[in-house]
Amino acid sequence: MAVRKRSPKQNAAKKPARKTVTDATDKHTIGCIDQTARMVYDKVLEKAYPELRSPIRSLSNVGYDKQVGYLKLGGAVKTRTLSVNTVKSFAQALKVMHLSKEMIEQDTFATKREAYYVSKNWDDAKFNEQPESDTVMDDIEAMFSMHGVSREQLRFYPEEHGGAVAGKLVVIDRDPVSGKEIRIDCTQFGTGAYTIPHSVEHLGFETKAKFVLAIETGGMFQRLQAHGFWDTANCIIVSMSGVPTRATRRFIRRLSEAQKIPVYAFVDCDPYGISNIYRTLKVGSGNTAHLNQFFCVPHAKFLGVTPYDIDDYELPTHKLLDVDVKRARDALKNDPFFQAHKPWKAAIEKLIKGGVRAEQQALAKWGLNYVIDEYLPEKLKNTKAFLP
Amino acid sequence: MAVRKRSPKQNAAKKPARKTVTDATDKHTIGCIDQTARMVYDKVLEKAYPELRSPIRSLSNVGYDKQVGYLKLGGAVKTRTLSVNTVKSFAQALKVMHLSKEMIEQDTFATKREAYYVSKNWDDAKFNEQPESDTVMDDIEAMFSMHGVSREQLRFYPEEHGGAVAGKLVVIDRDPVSGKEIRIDCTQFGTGAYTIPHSVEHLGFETKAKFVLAIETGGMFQRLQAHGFWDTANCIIVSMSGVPTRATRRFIRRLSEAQKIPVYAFVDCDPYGISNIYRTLKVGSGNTAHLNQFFCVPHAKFLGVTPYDIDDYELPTHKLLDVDVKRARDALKNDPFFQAHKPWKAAIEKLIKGGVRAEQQALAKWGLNYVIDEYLPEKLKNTKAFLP
Amino acid sequence: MDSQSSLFGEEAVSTVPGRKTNTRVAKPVKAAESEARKSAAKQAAARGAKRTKRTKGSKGNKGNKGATKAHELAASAREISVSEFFAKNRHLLGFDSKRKALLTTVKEAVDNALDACEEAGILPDITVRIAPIKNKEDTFRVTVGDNGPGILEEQIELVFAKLLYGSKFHRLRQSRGQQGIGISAAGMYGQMTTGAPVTITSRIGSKHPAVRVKVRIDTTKNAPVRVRRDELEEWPLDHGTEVSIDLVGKHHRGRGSVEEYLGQVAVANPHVTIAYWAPDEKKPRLHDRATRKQPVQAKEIKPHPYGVELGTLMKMMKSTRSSRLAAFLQADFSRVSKKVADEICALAKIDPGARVRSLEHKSAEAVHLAIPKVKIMSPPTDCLSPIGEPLIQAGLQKEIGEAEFFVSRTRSPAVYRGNPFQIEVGVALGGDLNADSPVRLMRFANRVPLQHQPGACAITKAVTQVDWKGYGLQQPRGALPVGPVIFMVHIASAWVPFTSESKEAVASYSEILKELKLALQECGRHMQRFLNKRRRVADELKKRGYIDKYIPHIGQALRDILELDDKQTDKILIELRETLERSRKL
Amino acid sequence: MDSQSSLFGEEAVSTVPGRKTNTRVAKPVKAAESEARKSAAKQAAARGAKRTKRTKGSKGNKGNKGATKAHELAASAREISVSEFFAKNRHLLGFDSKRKALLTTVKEAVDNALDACEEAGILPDITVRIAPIKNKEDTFRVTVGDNGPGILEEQIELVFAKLLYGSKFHRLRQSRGQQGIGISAAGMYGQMTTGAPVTITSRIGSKHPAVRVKVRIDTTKNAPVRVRRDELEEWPLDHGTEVSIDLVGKHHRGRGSVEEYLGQVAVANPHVTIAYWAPDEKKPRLHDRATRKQPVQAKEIKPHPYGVELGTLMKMMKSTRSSRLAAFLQADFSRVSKKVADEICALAKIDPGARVRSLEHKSAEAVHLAIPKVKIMSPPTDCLSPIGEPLIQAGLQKEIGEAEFFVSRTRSPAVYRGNPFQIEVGVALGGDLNADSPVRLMRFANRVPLQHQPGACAITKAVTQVDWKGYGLQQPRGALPVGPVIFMVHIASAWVPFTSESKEAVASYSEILKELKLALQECGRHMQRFLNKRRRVADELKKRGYIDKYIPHIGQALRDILELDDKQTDKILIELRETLERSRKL
Repeated sequence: MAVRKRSPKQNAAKKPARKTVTDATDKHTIGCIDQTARMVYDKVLEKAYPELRSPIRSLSNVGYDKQVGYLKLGGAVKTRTLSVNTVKSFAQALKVMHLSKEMIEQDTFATKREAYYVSKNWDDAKFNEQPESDTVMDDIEAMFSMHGVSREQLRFYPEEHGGAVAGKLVVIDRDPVSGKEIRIDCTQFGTGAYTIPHSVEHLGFETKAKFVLAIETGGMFQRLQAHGFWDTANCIIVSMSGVPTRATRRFIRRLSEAQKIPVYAFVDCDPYGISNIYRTLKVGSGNTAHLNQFFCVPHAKFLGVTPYDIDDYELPTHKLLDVDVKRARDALKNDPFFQAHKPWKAAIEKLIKGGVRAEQQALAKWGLNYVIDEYLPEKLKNTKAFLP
Repeated sequence: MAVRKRSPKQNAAKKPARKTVTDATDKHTIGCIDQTARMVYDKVLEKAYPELRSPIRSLSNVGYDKQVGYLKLGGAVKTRTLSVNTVKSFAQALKVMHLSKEMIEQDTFATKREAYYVSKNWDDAKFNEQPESDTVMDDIEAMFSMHGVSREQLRFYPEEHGGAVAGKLVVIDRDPVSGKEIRIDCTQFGTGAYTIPHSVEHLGFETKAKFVLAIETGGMFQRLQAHGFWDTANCIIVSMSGVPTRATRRFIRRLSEAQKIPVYAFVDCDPYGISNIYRTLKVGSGNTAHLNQFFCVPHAKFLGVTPYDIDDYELPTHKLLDVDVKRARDALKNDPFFQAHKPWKAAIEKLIKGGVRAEQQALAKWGLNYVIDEYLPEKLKNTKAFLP
Repeated sequence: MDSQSSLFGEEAVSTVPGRKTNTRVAKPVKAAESEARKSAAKQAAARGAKRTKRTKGSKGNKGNKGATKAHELAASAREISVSEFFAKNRHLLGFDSKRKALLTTVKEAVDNALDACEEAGILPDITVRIAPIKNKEDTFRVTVGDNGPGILEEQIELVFAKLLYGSKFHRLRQSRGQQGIGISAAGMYGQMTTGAPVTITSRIGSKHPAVRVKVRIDTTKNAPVRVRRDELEEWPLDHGTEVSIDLVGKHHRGRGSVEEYLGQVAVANPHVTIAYWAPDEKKPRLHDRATRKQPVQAKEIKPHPYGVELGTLMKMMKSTRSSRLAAFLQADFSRVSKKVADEICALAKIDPGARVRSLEHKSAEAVHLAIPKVKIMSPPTDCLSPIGEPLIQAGLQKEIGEAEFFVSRTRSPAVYRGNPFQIEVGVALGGDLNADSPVRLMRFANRVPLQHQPGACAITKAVTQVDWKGYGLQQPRGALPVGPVIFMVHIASAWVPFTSESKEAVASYSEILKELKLALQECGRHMQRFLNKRRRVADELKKRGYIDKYIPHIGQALRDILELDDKQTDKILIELRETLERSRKL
Repeated sequence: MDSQSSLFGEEAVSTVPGRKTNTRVAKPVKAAESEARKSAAKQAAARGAKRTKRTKGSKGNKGNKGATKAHELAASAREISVSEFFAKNRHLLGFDSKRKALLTTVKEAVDNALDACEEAGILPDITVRIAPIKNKEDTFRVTVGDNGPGILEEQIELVFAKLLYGSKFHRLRQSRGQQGIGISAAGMYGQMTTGAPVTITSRIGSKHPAVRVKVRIDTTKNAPVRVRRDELEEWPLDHGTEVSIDLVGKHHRGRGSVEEYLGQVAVANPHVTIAYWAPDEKKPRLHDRATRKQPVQAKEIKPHPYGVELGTLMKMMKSTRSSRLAAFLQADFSRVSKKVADEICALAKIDPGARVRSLEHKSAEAVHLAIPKVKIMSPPTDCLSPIGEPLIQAGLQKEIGEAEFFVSRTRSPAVYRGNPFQIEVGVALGGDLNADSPVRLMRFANRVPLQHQPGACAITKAVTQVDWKGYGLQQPRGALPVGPVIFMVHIASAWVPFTSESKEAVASYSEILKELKLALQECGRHMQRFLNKRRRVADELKKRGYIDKYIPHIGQALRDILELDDKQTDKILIELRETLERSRKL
């Protein structure tokens, strides 16, 4: 076993040198941080009580904005005034902002978990449990989202990387160390695939594909890829593996916006596939509404599996569980997105009435490649019929 | 909505043409299937009771084989004789074997879920729930594993794809449609990564890397990649995202064997990281012992985080929960792998005695890049000290 | 005196033998005793006297060297009558709430009526009538009539207005009533709450007039006071008794109600007919008898030697009419033959011919220690009157209707503390019962339904402790099993040990628990066999279908894998069917 | 007789008034009654007589028109002595298992000793000694001594060997013993299980000799039999009593043990000193008195009119020495002034001067209905002897040691069924108690600890039903609250309504439940105030710490972000502190 005698603290002392920030986005982010700190500083000198303001993140302050096409925070703002009761979280918020600034300057990043561990060196200001640091960081994200600054721009990266990608796409990245441009051809992965990085802000795209197909399950992605579906259909396929991660959503959003190509979702026909996976992909989630401006794909459309497909394709089904029905009713009753779209209301009502659900893979009943040979081509002939 | 009037059955009828099987492995697999079916056929004509034999898959028939270095099935075999009670599962087993043969001939594959759905067209022989089809398929896998045939060779692919890969490695694949060779350079992904395909049997490798580093968390993988660790350390990094999938394990196994390079595991210091993630990577799992010959990396070694690191690096810790302690004690008491290695016994006992666990990311306490600048280089100076 | 005269030295407290004491054996023991008794009796007799500060004469107080504190305190001590005691402690007898008071009153009257009929060998016809008394809140008149033998006029008031008077206490024989308290307590409760006396009408034969008596109980003396006496010219029955009590009570339906109680009485007593007029109902609810066969008359027996306690044995040795030890053992205990008696004596190392009344304490101890070592037959069955296996089934059938399966078991009698008892269990499965609810458990003691305190009862305990999973029922940990099943459990005993005087739950003596479990397990095994058989039949049917269903798929799979032609495939199908049909018959 | 002579016609069963009956009022009611009594007494006297088939003479059987079944059956009816009854039903008195028998014996003896000392105004010194008897399995000698007033020799055997004899039953005054059963029952149990008599030594004053008596109880007659009498030349105390009982029992420690019982006695009786020699222990365990102040002597009182039942009222009206109604009400009830009596009479519409003994049933009913409508003062406190708030705290302190908080509350007396009672509650918080376990609940009735059947007890019920979440404790649904708390609850009453004769749980009368809850809630409110205050103080301290702790971090963060110099940073720190201190004071 390696036995160390030196204390790690001796090493930790040597801080990487501060780099000069040249990127415009980064400059904007640093500007926002400085401005906030300056405001606090000035107020204190004025013997006034400084305040931090951020949008209220509770569901009551979230609505579906038809104009922009995603779930958006309303105007409600919470103001935290410095007082004896808030002094701890105030100090922590400023420390986190400083951490952000430092990471930009050193061109590095941290997961929320890492940031939590970084705080362990902050003496009394350290976070005791991660939920504490998450709350403070969410507040800061919300605060800066008012200035169009995303969480990734603050250098807080998600733990999970994005989904797998294959098809007619070249991703333009840079070597993280040398900064040299790198071109990644997503037709050249054989049976493998390209993994979307944790942060996609800096990526560029080249493509002539006609659409992006976002797929719920890894198994279905694999089938389409192994049989060269993206080649025959001239498209890009993305595996979401359940509810898409933020990196996946952002990747699809940037790709489709940059290249102006439509996005079709292909998920299970059940309340989870519809109201969690597809809804989150398209309009974001209510819990992180302050981030939805970055992480949603408002022009995505729903290819299938639809409640009508269950009858049309005589699919094998499973009974809806109580939790499924509850989820579906909840979508009808409380979800502003579904409420804004009549075809969805009808479809979900049919689903509840039918009492059964069907998976993508259920199409295998008609042959393993039925989905490639029949189902998808037939669907793609009439994209106007897709659910909104 | 697309309203179909044709029944999908009309389409399903047109079966893809049978291709000529040329691949030697595939020929071997088909040979095994035919032989089994022939044996059944002959017995029936002899008016005898045909039997299907497969190794018993229960934990009582699993042991750690020091020679081969993984958890291996013992000699106990279960014989299923055709009788009124077994006629259903007998029929289903033969149907599944036929499905396998068909998939090889048509060069396609199925996830277990898909295979379950395929059975929906088998009338009375269909599976009612997936656990039924899983059991039959596991038996068949175990049966054929005696002939060195893996699950993937039977064309049953896992649902999940493999982890992300980056670093000094070129993967040689073929275009799934044209069969043309494709070379994938894993240094050329920028901030992204290569996704290991569901089946890796056909891949080739070219590398001059000194080792493979298998990493528990996506966040840590991302950090090492973003800071070009694989470049400075001359290695290949693989993200396992928890317990590695079968594809990931098989990929690392084939890569390290083909290129004769060592594999180091870098996981959290807790009973889950040690006895689930690392143990599964190295010697496979007890539940799927019939597959371990394919899916384990017997020469992997444990870089860290070790129970000694907690003291040496003064890491922030969390208390071991009851479930953690139970898992650790269980490893000491029941796991033949840990029982066979004294250093592991000592390390796990220290962990239990210390009563705390530490995560990879806890190193961030000393600075976000402390892990790259200090921890890993120091560890790699003395690989002989790694836990077995 | 203060606390300095402490007792706490080792020296100061003991009764260690050998200490210096001026010992003088009291000569006139009997005399002193009878004197004391007389004075106590005198006190008791002085009814209505002022209770406070009554100073007793100093007779018997040797020396009288000046009055002490003790003299002063002694003045207020006096005897307490048992009816005063129970009047204050009426919750002990089941009169703790208005609801229970109504039920208990009906119960005691019906129990008495049934006992009387059975002792006289009469098939019982019972009427029960509960009528609200006008303009008085929560006040009812309960009237219970029977066609029993009637009661002699001079005994009527003792039976109905004196506690601890009856024919059942001193004998070992199964009956519903035991202590001679119940019906008088009901009358006393009625009197206390409404002030009204109890009315009894009884006729002992066609040649005798029916006599109607109204009585009160004088609780200070535990003695009846007759208020009125009538002779009735007309009475519809040749013999029988009817008692009528006014009381404060509350009527309800459902669990723990009079209705439920009478229904269960009918189940456990299939030879009884009951007509019940509920309050404000014009028509009676009828429970017709299911059999005209009378229960076997329970015989009175002598105590069994097992479980007799030393003190009780000594008392018996003093009061026996036998003069020799062996003879005493044979005469005063049941199941003691000459051989058994001699064995006991031999083990105790006492001459079987020793004069029993002059045996020392030590000898009694020796006999007491010897008894459990000798094998003695179980007590005779004839002191008990079990319902019997066929009638248990009949009773259950009445309750459950068309069940799929019945079993009943009457165990051989066993003994606890010298008291014989016998356990009977009936189980019915199926019918309309809910498969997801706990089983329904009906408890009976000497054919009387037990409606309260199931949790405190040995019967519930036994059902809970048996592992029903082994017999095919689900069972949550430490709870009743679950399933479409009724259990009927009956304990018959010459002396049922209730946990309280209100007779609601059977005490958990280990011997009783053991017998209960054995009976339940026997029934469980039968039920399990039935369930297994039912499952086997279902399995067999299923297997036949299996062959037809799955053989074609085996053929098809082999054809597809081995690319067989149609002829080969057909051949395989024929052979397969033959092979499997063969295996099925094995 | 068969069942065809059915009762089931509407005609056939009723006691409807106006039916034709040959009514003849029995003239010599008294005579008939006394005759019946005599014959019963005669039976009882014939001890040792053969019990079966004893045919009674037909005296009093009018007419004697041939013997009927009723005649035959009547022969076996006889009186039952109360000691026979309880000998058979000893589980009712707390002798259902060997463990409980040992505890109950100690308990009854200690209760008696304490009562005697208190009545005589003596500070009690009690000794308890449990010694195994050699060579006999599970057999012990229990010896309990006191320094009380002693017992007159002629009363010794009545007190210790006759059930239902005592001074406490007939008066309304708080005492530990109530019914005159306990200690005699313990002696009877000992005699039944070991055959040995009870030994009592007592001395009533220094001028009197100490007398040692050995007595048995004749259960057939419920009468004492003296076996031996000695006068002791030397006895260490001037006055006192010591009783010694041999019995079959089982000794254990922990919950429900003698040890625990005596410990709790010491808590509820801080004026008592107890020395306890456990089996095989050389040295006694000592509980020293915490106070030399004696409890207030409880006075005897008359019943309170609230809750008196009609029947009881009628009985009182018959036996009163007053002649006029209003005078009767004033003389025989407590808290009835002339004004109250007149009000009752007015409401009942009866002349206050009516001759009370000749009032009809209807008039008694009217009075009974009127009583609850008149406002009457609560009964006098002086029949009760509560422990008192300071001594409750002292007792708790003994148990819990250094607690953070004590509160105790003695409620004013209240009444249930005419019986005054008083609730006391003590609560202690903190100390060594476990914060995650249910609270510890000590229950007392008339200063006697209740160790068994907590689930059946009104005290437990009340603690469970109070919503403790409102007072700052956690509480699982329908269970005791959780926290580092001891509850001590005491009910003092002239007549504590126990759920069984073994005195283990208090019955849930609604009046008692209500008082219990009110007392608990009062203590709860005090506890809540304490907890709130403690929380406020802690908050304040925390806030002061906050400023010192976190201000430097704000300064540091601002310095790092804005790249301030040291002077700017210091300035910011000073301003920040000032601003925050200001906000804190607001």
